[in-house]
Amino acid sequence: MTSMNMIQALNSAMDCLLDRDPNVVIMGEDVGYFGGVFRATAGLQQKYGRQRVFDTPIAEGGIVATAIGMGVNGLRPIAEIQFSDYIYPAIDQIVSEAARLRYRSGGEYYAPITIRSPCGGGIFGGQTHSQSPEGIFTHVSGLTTVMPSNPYDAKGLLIAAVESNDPVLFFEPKRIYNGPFDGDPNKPAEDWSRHEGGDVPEEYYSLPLRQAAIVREGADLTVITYGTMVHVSRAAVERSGFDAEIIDLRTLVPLDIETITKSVHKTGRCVVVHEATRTGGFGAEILSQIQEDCFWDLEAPIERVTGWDTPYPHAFEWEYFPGQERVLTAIEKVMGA
Amino acid sequence: MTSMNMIQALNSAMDCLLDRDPNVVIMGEDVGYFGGVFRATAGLQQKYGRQRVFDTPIAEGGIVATAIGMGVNGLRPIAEIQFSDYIYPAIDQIVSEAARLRYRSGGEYYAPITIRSPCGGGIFGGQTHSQSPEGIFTHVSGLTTVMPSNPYDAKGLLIAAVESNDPVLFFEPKRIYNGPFDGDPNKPAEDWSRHEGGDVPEEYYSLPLRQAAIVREGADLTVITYGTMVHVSRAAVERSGFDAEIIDLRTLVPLDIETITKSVHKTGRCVVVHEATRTGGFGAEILSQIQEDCFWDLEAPIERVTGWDTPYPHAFEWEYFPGQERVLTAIEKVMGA
Amino acid sequence: MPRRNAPELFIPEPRLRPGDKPDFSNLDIPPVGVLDKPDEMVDFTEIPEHARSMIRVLDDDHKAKGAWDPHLDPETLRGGLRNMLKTRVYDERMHKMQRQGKMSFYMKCTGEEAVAVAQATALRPSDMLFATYRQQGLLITRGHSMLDMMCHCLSNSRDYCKGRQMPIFYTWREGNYFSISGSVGTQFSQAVGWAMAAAYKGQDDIACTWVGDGTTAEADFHYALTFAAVYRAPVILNVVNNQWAISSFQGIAGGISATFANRGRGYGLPGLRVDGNDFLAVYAATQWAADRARRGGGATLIEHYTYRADAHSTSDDPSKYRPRKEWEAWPLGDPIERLKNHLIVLGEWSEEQHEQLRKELEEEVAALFREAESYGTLHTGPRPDINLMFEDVYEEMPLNLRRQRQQVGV
Amino acid sequence: MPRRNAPELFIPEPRLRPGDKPDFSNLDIPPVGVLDKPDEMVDFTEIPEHARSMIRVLDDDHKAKGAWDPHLDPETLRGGLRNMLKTRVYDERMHKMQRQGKMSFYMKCTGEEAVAVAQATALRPSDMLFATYRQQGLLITRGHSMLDMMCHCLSNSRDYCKGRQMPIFYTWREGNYFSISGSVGTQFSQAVGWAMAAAYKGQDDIACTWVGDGTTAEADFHYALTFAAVYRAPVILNVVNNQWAISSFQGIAGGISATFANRGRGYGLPGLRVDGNDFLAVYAATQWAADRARRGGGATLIEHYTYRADAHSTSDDPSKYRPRKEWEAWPLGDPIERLKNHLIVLGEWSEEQHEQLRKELEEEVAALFREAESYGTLHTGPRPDINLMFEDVYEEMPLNLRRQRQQVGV
Ligand SMILES: Cc1ncc(C[n+]2csc(CCOP(=O)(O)OP(=O)(O)O)c2C)c(N)n1
Ligand SMILES: Cc1ncc(C[n+]2csc(CCOP(=O)(O)OP(=O)(O)O)c2C)c(N)n1
Ligand SMILES: [Mg+2]
Ligand SMILES: [Mg+2]
Repeated sequence: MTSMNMIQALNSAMDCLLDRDPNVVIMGEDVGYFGGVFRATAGLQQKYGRQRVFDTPIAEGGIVATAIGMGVNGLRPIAEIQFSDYIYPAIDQIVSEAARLRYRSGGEYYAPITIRSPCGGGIFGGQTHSQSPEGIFTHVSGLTTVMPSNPYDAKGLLIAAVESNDPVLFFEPKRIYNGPFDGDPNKPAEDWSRHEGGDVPEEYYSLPLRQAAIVREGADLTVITYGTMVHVSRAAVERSGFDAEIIDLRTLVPLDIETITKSVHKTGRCVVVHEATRTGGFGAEILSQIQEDCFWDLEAPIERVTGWDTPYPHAFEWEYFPGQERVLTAIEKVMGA
Repeated sequence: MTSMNMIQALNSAMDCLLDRDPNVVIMGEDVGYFGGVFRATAGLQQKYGRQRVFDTPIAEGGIVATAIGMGVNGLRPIAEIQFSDYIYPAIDQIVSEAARLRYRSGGEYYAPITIRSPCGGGIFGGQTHSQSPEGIFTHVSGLTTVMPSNPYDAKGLLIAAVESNDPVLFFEPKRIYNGPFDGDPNKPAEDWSRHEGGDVPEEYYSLPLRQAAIVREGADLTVITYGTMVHVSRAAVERSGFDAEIIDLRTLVPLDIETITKSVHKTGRCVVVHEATRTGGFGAEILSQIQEDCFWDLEAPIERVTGWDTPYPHAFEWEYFPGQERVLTAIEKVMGA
Repeated sequence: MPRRNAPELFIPEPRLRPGDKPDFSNLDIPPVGVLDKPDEMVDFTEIPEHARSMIRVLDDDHKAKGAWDPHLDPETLRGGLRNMLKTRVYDERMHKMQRQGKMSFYMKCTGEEAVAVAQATALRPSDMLFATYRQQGLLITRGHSMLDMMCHCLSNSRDYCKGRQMPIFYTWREGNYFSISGSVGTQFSQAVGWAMAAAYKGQDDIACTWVGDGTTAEADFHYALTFAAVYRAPVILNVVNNQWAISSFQGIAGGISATFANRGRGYGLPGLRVDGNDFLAVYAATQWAADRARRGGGATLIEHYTYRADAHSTSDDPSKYRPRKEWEAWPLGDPIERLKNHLIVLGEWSEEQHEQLRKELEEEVAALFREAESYGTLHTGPRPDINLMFEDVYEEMPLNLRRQRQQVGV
Repeated sequence: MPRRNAPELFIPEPRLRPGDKPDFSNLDIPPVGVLDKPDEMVDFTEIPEHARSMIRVLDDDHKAKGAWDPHLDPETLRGGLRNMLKTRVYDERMHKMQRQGKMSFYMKCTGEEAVAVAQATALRPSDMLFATYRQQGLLITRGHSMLDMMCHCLSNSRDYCKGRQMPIFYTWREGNYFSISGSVGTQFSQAVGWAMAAAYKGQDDIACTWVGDGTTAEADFHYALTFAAVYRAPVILNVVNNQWAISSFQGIAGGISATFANRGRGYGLPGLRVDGNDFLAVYAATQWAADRARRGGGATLIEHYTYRADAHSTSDDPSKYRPRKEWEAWPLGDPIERLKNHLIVLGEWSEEQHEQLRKELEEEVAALFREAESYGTLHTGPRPDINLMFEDVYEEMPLNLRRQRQQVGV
């Protein structure tokens, strides 16, 4: 067991994958010699050669398209989209092609590709380096959408994603690359070494997709979240004094609704938290499924805590970000009811 | 008052717009000389000239991009995307550009463009001529998303959309171009002449965006829907024998939540119906907002009736389509509770 | 070429519209044999004329001429003729059956048969094909089961697309033929990825892909050319310039500013412009590009100059936007007639044999269609199992789909 | 050009990496004056060399030579020099202030000042500019308030982007300068739409737009060239080839397969390849393309051959991927030095005047920065009104945003 930050864990996952399977290749803008703008692929080209870890033209659509073609020819490409804000040019290839290929070809062809992309705010990246676009992809059947909240999960889930024969969108909350973040930008930065999720084996392992994790057991209410907001929610729960069960979805779609309903059945109260824009975000789907499956268990309206319905504003980053206060308010509202 | 089908009403709307405002231009694949694959622009190039109604290259992203540029130079382009299944190549220009331009430029620039696109199934178009992708756009702040359910609304709303200074996505349920459709493909096709929504003035008028319509008043439950499903819901309501209030959203985002909550406050029971894929569809947002605003009014779980979480399958069109039976089952479930 | 002098938005317009008399006298068709055949590894800068002029082999007197004559043996030529004719007969039957309501939709490739058939003949069976809906000749030439093709189009109980796809969106993994997409252009860039993987793996196979003239405007065309140039991918990139994209003539895709073959040159790829109705020219250009790719020379862009003889699809009515019978005036003729006449001139074929072949094929195809129908049509007879609606969305069906399947009661 | 003979995936790689000695001896820089200056309305087919070779005016002896010499008067030259120097001084100050934490991010254009400054000088003020983040020289040349530029970068209470944008994403409607996007390339195709509208309206103004070498791979580049060619839009399409896209050298964008100027020719647009560090050459090429566009000749693609002298942005460290001090070896030199020396040779400028000017500009810029700071910086002092977070999402604020604004308590 070593202590790794999330970048190191992702790098280690890719290292294991490249080592085990000659069909794994890594491609993306600046991922080759340089090792990626967030250094996730640092050293991998040097170790495995130019043919296995290479730079691509700045054409997100072309990256995904060629990755699909490679996948059809037996490779397992890991494509990096430099920021998830730049995934839009690739949506046609993701939605019309990767997601639908197995279905439309009667199972003859499929796209075993993994798209890694840093998402979320908290680094003063403004509206084009801060987005959380997962809610666009969770509406598309055929896609698996993953977002880890710590290095250990990141490594295990990335390995599972690459080994999956379905296309996987793997969103990485960049704010927690270097350490957990509880939503308070004024506190000194923590690193992963003191967090259990920072203990990451050097060797190969994988974690199942489609399985949520209960990161804190509790009886009073259920907080459902993923990514950076797992840590923010934890901190808010501590402050609240309530005994909340916190569920880290890890895989958003296909959703592990059973873990959720089991918890809500027990608690009867629920807060859903994500950083993405509110309207039409994945929180609405979570809320809806709970409402449908657990209506009679509910003792209060489910609350959503989310980013506002605006682009991510540079100077108002911390007013936009759904921090502890907002989660806390929601918890109190749900408990007060 | 003339009787018009929806294509004629849309054509009439564009005719009025071209006539009143020299800044209105129409562009898209096959919209010029030919008048569009659904004939929505038939005769308009002949009447207003090639410069005002013209064919474009097959490049949805280029169509929207150049429309934005034209909008910045004072025009009001109406861009047709031939099928909404082909809107994905344009998503970057819609989401990163049109939707964000006013915000990012501090209000200096904006994109007064309207994107018309036929959507929905029911014509054996298979997975690439049947999609209802509105749920992707309703997650994007800055966009207005409209879907009319009859010719009268279509004309009035299209005129309002084009006159809006915000970018508008105008989805047209192609199954009801020629007549209302109650979800039963085996009944002889109706035309619009016997439907009140088929009475369309020849002259200019507009209907307000952001306003839902109550298409049937009722006290037992609220059915919230839009597009083709308004007619299917109506038929199901008739069959159910319950006194349902049916709300036709017309504009999805910004949502007229007040009309909805007022109704649910009264009825306490609610069914949300759309044709799009279930997971992460706009129904989840509607359900969530009702749950948030009307929790204490609810006497039963809100039911969603939607397309399945699969691509739109060609031969199983009518098993996929959320027809009367499925709406009826949901109504009965909600009322039986 | 001085253009307009007053600022006014230029909108390209075809010379002729319905009511006008078909007339192609303005077309500049270079004579046969003007272009040399360079070594496959030539630098693209050295062959600008090959993208501007036209590679042609079959002359007006039906003889093969010039450096690009591939010198095919009569057996191969007759095979090509047979496959083109079979493709046309198949199209005719399917079109007719669509009109009778047996299927929802159909698309013919009439007049363009040489492109797919000659290319499939020139390539190896292990080369991977990423086609559009207008290269059914590839499947027929590679020997795909026509019964399977029909059953797919009928969306019946034997449809290998399991009822999920509209007609004509074939797939055939065993035949190294990629699943056709309903979104135009997407396969073009995917093919480049496939080819990159082939190079990565040290495979000797290449990829071959097609788009229409209209579809060159899509992003995937640009991605394909960019990635192919950067990584020197072993792929043949074909533009089938049949002059029309539904109702838009090729000028709306930029075809009057420069040839489509020329697009490749912009990226540093050789462009070959070929008489697309000349079986021998298409064969030769394909062979050249395939050899180049296999020798490590990277991609070639081939423009096939042809004409869409019939409607875009069964949903289209071309009399609304172009002169009737324009095809009859098309100066490059009918690819089937041209190869037939060549074989006759060679003494290797006759009108009688041709008629006989046509009859045979018609009977064969009609019989197959009857058999196909026995497995159901879109609206009658056996259907695909409804469970299939929920399968293959993922490799393993998730809970939401299992629940939804239950609701359908299966 | 025979390439590889064994199938192996080719991955382009720059010749030199960190640790290597800078060396551009392999670069083929054509001498000054080799290219003629054709009439603006020439057909693109007649000027292939202009896309392959290089338009250059300033020679090693600092004299202007050849057909492309725009014969500018000394006043204009001194104005250009001043604007280039001001741009550099501005960049230096802002970069330093970013390092001190006054703003979150900054991007310099060091070494590329001639592109924006010469082009803004050659264009009319009413021509519309769709720039990238690396053409701040346009704003400076057009006389945009530098205080405004600074306040924007500081995201302070006077930021006209209202705190919503990262630094350097300027907008200036009054100056006919379009809001810069954080997504690369999107403006390129929008500019073509603007130009189409200009033609539609009979405006005499043209659009001018820029992308970097790396960004040519994006779809918008292709859309722009396609639409510009089809509709003959009055637009100048510039590719600033500064050799690098963050850490990727131009070969990853296809720059070693063919020049970027050549891309235009594929679509039927003239391509001009210009020494981007030569103020006079950039001016002349721009003037030529602008005249062509205004006369109805449509779009021109100009490739500016230059070198990104500094890091990509304040988040980047180029010593990780290219030799240190490579810029010092760049054979086309520093655009400011070159124009300065030209003016000195003309007897219109001196080293002393230059030093004096630099000092003045430094003081002016430093003073402005102090003033800008008084309106706040990202982390200290006055901030934009928080209500602005919810405004301008729509023209009229919808209910959901009004409710959310209330939750923020404003
Ligand atoms: C992304 C996308 N946009 C639009 C369409 C609708 N469409 C289908 S075929 C076609 C015309 C294609 O023309 P061309 O590329 O010339 O091919 P051809 O039909 O002539 O073979 C269009 C616009 C589509 N299928 N996909
Ligand atoms: C759509 C999109 N993809 C990726 C990025 C990240 N990115 C920002 S600048 C840049 C490099 C651009 O290089 P180039 O076009 O050569 O311009 P230069 O920076 O050299 O001026 C990249 C990849 C982005 N901003 N937008
Ligand atoms: Mg065509
Ligand atoms: Mg660059």
